[in-house]
Amino acid sequence: EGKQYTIGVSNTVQGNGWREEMVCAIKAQALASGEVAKLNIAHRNTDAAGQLEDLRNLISAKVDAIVVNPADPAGIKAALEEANKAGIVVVAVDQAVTEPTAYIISNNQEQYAYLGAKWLFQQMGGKGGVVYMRGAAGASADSDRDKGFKKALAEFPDVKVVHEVFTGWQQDQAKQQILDFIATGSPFEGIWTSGIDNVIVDALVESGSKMVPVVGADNAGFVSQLNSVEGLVGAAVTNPGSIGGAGVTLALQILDGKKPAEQTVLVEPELWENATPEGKEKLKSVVDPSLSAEWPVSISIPDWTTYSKEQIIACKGPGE
Amino acid sequence: MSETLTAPSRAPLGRRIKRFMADRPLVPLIILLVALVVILQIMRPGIVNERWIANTVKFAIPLAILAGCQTLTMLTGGIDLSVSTVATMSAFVMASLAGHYGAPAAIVIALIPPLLIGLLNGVGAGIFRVHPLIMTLGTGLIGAGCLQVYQRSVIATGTKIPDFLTWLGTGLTYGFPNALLLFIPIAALIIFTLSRTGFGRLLYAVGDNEKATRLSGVLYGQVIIALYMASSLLAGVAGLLYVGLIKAPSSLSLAEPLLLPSVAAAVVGGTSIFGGRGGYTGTIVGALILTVLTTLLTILQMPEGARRILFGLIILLVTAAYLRIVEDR
Amino acid sequence: MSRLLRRNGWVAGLLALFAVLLVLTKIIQPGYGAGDFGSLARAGLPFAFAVAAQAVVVIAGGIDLSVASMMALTSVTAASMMNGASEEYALFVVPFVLAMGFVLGAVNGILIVVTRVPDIVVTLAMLFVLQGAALLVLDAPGGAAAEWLKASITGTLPFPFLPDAVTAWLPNALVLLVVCLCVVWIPLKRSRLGLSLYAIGSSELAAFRSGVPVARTRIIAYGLAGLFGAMGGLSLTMSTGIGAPIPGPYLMASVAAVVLGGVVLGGGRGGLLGPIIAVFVLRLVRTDLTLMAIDPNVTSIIEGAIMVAVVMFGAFIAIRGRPA
Amino acid sequence: MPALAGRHPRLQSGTIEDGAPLTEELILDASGVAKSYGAVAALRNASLAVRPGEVHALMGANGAGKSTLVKILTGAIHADKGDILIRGKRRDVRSPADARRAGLVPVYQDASLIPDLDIVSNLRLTATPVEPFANWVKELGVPDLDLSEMARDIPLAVLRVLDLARALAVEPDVLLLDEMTAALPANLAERVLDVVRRQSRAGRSVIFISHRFVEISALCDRATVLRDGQTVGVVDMEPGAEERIVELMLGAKIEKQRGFARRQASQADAGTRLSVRNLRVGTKLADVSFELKNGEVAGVVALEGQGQDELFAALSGSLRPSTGTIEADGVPVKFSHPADAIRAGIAYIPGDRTEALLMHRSVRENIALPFSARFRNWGPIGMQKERTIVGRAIERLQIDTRAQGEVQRLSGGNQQKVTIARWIAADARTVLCFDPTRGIDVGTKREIYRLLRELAGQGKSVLFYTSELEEVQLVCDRAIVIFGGKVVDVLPAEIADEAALTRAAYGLPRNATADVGILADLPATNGAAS
Ligand SMILES: Nc1ncnc2c1ncn2[C@@H]1O[C@H](COP(=O)(O)OP(=O)(O)OP(=O)(O)O)[C@@H](O)[C@H]1O
Ligand SMILES: Nc1ncnc2c1ncn2[C@@H]1O[C@H](COP(=O)(O)OP(=O)(O)OP(=O)(O)O)[C@@H](O)[C@H]1O
Ligand SMILES: [Mg+2]
Ligand SMILES: [Mg+2]
Repeated sequence: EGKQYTIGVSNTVQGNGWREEMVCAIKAQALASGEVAKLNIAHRNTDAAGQLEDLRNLISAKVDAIVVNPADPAGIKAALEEANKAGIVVVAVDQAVTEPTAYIISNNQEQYAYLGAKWLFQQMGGKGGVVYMRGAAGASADSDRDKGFKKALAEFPDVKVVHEVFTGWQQDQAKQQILDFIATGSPFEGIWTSGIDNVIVDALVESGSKMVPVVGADNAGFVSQLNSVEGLVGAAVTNPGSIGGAGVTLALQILDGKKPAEQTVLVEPELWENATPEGKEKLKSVVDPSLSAEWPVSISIPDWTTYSKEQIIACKGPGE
Repeated sequence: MSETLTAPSRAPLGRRIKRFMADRPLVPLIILLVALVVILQIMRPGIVNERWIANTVKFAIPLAILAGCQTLTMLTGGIDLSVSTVATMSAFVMASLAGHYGAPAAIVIALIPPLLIGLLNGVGAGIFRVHPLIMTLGTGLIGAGCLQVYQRSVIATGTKIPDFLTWLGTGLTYGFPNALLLFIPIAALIIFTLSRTGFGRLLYAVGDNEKATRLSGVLYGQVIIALYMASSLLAGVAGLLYVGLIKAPSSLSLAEPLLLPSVAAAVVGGTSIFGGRGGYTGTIVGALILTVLTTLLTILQMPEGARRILFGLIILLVTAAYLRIVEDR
Repeated sequence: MSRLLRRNGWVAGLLALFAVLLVLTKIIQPGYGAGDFGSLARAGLPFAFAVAAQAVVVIAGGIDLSVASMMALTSVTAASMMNGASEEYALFVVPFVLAMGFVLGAVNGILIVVTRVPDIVVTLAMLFVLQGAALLVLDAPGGAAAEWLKASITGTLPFPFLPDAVTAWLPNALVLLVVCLCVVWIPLKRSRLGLSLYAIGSSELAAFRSGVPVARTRIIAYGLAGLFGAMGGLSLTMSTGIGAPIPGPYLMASVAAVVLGGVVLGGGRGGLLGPIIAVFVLRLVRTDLTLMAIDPNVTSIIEGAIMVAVVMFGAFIAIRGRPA
Repeated sequence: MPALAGRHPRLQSGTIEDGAPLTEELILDASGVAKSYGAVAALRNASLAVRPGEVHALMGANGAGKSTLVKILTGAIHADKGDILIRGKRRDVRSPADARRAGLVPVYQDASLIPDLDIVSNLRLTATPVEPFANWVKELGVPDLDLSEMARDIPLAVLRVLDLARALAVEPDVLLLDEMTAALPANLAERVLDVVRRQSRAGRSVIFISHRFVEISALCDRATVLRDGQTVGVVDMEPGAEERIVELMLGAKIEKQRGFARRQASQADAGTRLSVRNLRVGTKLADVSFELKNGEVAGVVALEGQGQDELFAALSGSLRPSTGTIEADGVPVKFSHPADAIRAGIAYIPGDRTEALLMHRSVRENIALPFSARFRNWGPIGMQKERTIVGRAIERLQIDTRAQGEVQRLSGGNQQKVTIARWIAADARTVLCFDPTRGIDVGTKREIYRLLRELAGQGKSVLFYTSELEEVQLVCDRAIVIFGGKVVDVLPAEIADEAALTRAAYGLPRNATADVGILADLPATNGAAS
């Protein structure tokens, strides 16, 4: 029996499937590890200043480690510094932070966009118009993804962005936007989405428009569409919410004195497409109708998470 | 009552037109709506076709229903900021139960939490006299929290949207959105209630002068409780329709983006935020105006910031122009 | 004396509530000390300014839905101006941003007066306009803040005549807040302009008939809200060291705290002190919930319930207090 | 006909009526003033010429445009047309503050203090010197005013006095009083008249609006009469001038006021409608018992603040009595909400019409309001039936429905009629009328008197509080006099003349022979005494 730690968690987006999965992964991993006595979770919709407050409250609560999904890489530096001074291990998940003492285990957002966009442009035959449906204007994850997208775009000079909108990562907004665009009758050969994907496929089907390749994330709804929707060619790029569980594992390793060689660990995305037979096989194997449509299907990360599917779905932490 | 205001025959034409519009506030609103559509058509020739109109109507309907909640509550000088939470709630509860209990039972059960929140709003605003803005903001928070907790407990069961709701939300019949089957009766009911029923009269009366209604024997609490329960029920129905349209059953922020637009639609449609004045027909046109405006801005290729600035300015412009025309002072 | 208590009873009650919560915090977390209190003050800073902005406008009979956007815009403006600039340059940035807040706020007021569109609609439109402007200034979080600005809200200053044990509980963030608010509010409240604010909120017609320049007073009220909003924006930049173009949760929070603080929606009644205390009560509640490691999903239920319960309680006393 | 004279009233007043030279300096001279609200013309062609040191009455039926003219003269609203000369110079008065600088200070028909500021702050806001203000307040008969009291906590009558004191404190050249005395009890009204008289003696001018002829004839030097927004004549106040004013006001001769046929003695035992025993409400109403019979109009007479407000509030279900019983038709009733009283057939018509009306709604909705109050009537409304019932009530009260779309556009008198029409339409068995003729022109007053008698004739009962003592004999069967929260006397109408009522109202014992004189004479004696 190892030591029993208290781990603090700070998250600033609530009610979104991806973030909910992340929190559940944190709970499940904390439980599965057997090393965590108590989780102290600050989980709400707020900005960097609000996250500073939450982090300081966690410092006041004297936790041993903090797993944080930063609202902004630089904006929470002050509190992370304070945490470090108080001897608290900080692990940032999902996004990097500028505080040098913090450890980072993150999905590579730039790579996420690059991978999907590149595949999409290849599917389009290297030319034609692409609809670029971004996330929330002003969010740092969005601007990271934009870098990746632009990088891929630069490699395909004949691909043009015919329509660029911010969905705000809102399903309804995205659906109305794409339907509006379809109604204009402008030609387009592919759609790249920042993870608001299933409503886009719905819109294509409902409006009776011609099917074009669609790139989205590995959300359960979209993955099942890739398996079932007639004529849909598309790819899901993994962006596992279970990164939260990996963050807990990393934090525990550090607390136990096993510091990683690098301060930053990047989890590289995978791309699952349904254009090739192998891809189809892969997609069949990951589809999971028992998950809610907005949850990413990649509910675990090999080497980093040890919980079972039942545990993450139950979403119970230690002591619950 | 316009029949008594017989315009003098020699008034100049401009003035006559103005007076005509002042008596029929809907006319300038519709003109504004048409103007927006024309601008859209000029900017993207061909966009205004049957399919686009059907889409616009589809998206305007849930907004119009939620804006109906705002209209009703604003008439009494209140506001209902819990509608988006309530709509999301009914959608999520329905989707989580539909698999087990079947669609009809799920829909009925899904409307219970909205009614409870409405009751709470009504008791707070009507009996304890808490300002509705605060009351509904608070219950909205409470509702959102409960929804989160509930979601945790049903996360494993999965969600399902009954085909009927999808049909209603997204389907077309002879080019007309099926949602109109639900919306036309609702709109007719609201309009009738406001103009021809005792309850409707009371809403205007309470918003105009609460003390006077008290002296006339009106039980304020009773009216307000009924009102907020009706508002919540409408929001719940809007949520069911909306989840059929968007098909994102597990979203916990489904209708959140509709909150501010619902207030805006009611106000653009001529309902006074201070109570006593307004009506639902204006609100419907207001919802259409906002929906068209969103399209207009989506189509415009400009930086997101500029787009938002334009959105704000247009809302202001539309409301100001409308007031100018309608106010015959 | 009894009138004094009657008029300020709500504020006194809030203060008592705050004290009780502080004691409670100490019980939950015996280690809770001056440093943690400093964190509380810093956390409360942007909220306090947002609430001050909202309170001024509500007292004058309006409402300002653009507070949060105003904070975002001023914050990104300050952060982008200071990005890569010298420390001294910030001396120019601060007054510039404050003036910008005042002017943009006054624009709110001017639009309300000129277009005669209801305040709630004008400020709703401005919510989008200012937010859009913020995105044009910075399309993603970024920028920087001068070190001295960041330092000015951390730690404590030694006060003459006061023992360290006391100054430790007077964090700079709190001192800054008090100074900023007092510099604007106290002279204002004593002036005819201050009375005019209350007057137009209480009864616009009566104010007009009493010779109050209603339009000008309203414009100034919104200008002041803009000024406080700019202070809020600066405080965001000061605490995060960056500017973020997406508005934080300050709009709803400001309305809630204004009402909790005893300012009557509709205008004419209340002050700044109550809402500011309400801000700290709400912040402390959050601290306590975090310290107790309450299920995060339950916290929003609790926050909502507290808001509703406190206001209902206030209403309940008001009903009971009515003669006969 | 005087209507023609309206075009050049100044000429007429200057040359024909009093023969004064045209060149005489006028402090205020307005001519050709017009103002329309949409289709409603509030003023068509109004003029008003005021000399220094005169008390000038502005007369006119309800809706004639008096208040509108006052608001225009003081910059509260802007005229569509017209010239305003102040001390011979053209001046564009842009706001009340502007008018103040020009020496014109109004007291409007409704209270103008800021409800959420205390008195001191209200004074500071208007830069009114506190010392003279306090003196005037004392002078006007409010001895112990607490200056730190919030305006909203102060009763209406006192607020009116404070409004006046505030105006007086800046020593205006022209004081404009719009129905200043309407909401005042007689004792306070007297003081006001007294003060006005002293203003004119000091060489300042006063424009005085009132529907009470006693006051006009006792106080004013000249009167300008408005009808339908036009000035139709200027009259010097000399004996018999009242007749001429009324004639100008109404455009036709009306018969002299006299008492209305009262209940026959044989109906006296028609049965008790309401019986109030040992009623005690709050601190003001100590112990009141009386009975109200079917088919009776009972007048309530009291000085300001003797508990009459509380009595009416308790009977209408707005306030809960601390002790005592109320019986309706012999059955004990307890009211916790006006709805309970209404169910027992008791309707309350407040004196302040802004408390009773839905200002932005139509006349029709206002009148029909009580119908919808009960839960079972929340459903569809029978529009046809409603139209007939409402139409009948409008006709019966002869409400001017030109601006019926929004009640706020009606004149004060017509608004008052709407508050009464509501309960006629609702067919209330008992009506509690609190000063219903406050600020109402003579013609309308007579209609209301007739109406109340008619109601009684139908077997309904009316409790009628009035601040104008002469009304008691015009309308009531009995007068119930309250003093210090107790019923001190009940007088049958025959002996309830103003003298007797005044004595009783001050709690003096009944003395049939004492001659107190008519009200109008009192100020003179007062002035002599002080
Ligand atoms: N804001 C308004 N909108 C429309 N009509 C108005 C408005 N104000 C006044 N009026 C109309 O102007 C006319 C004159 O009104 P005003 O209040 O001046 O009458 P008044 O002589 O003071 O009557 P009263 O003795 O009843 O107070 C009335 O017919 C009234 O309906
Ligand atoms: N409510 C009323 N009804 C009838 N007459 C009244 C009323 N109030 C006052 N009066 C008359 O006004 C006159 C003046 O009243 P007031 O109380 O001022 O008398 P006073 O003792 O002479 O006081 P003062 O000398 O200070 O003026 C009284 O003689 C009375 O007849
Ligand atoms: Mg008048
Ligand atoms: Mg005397």
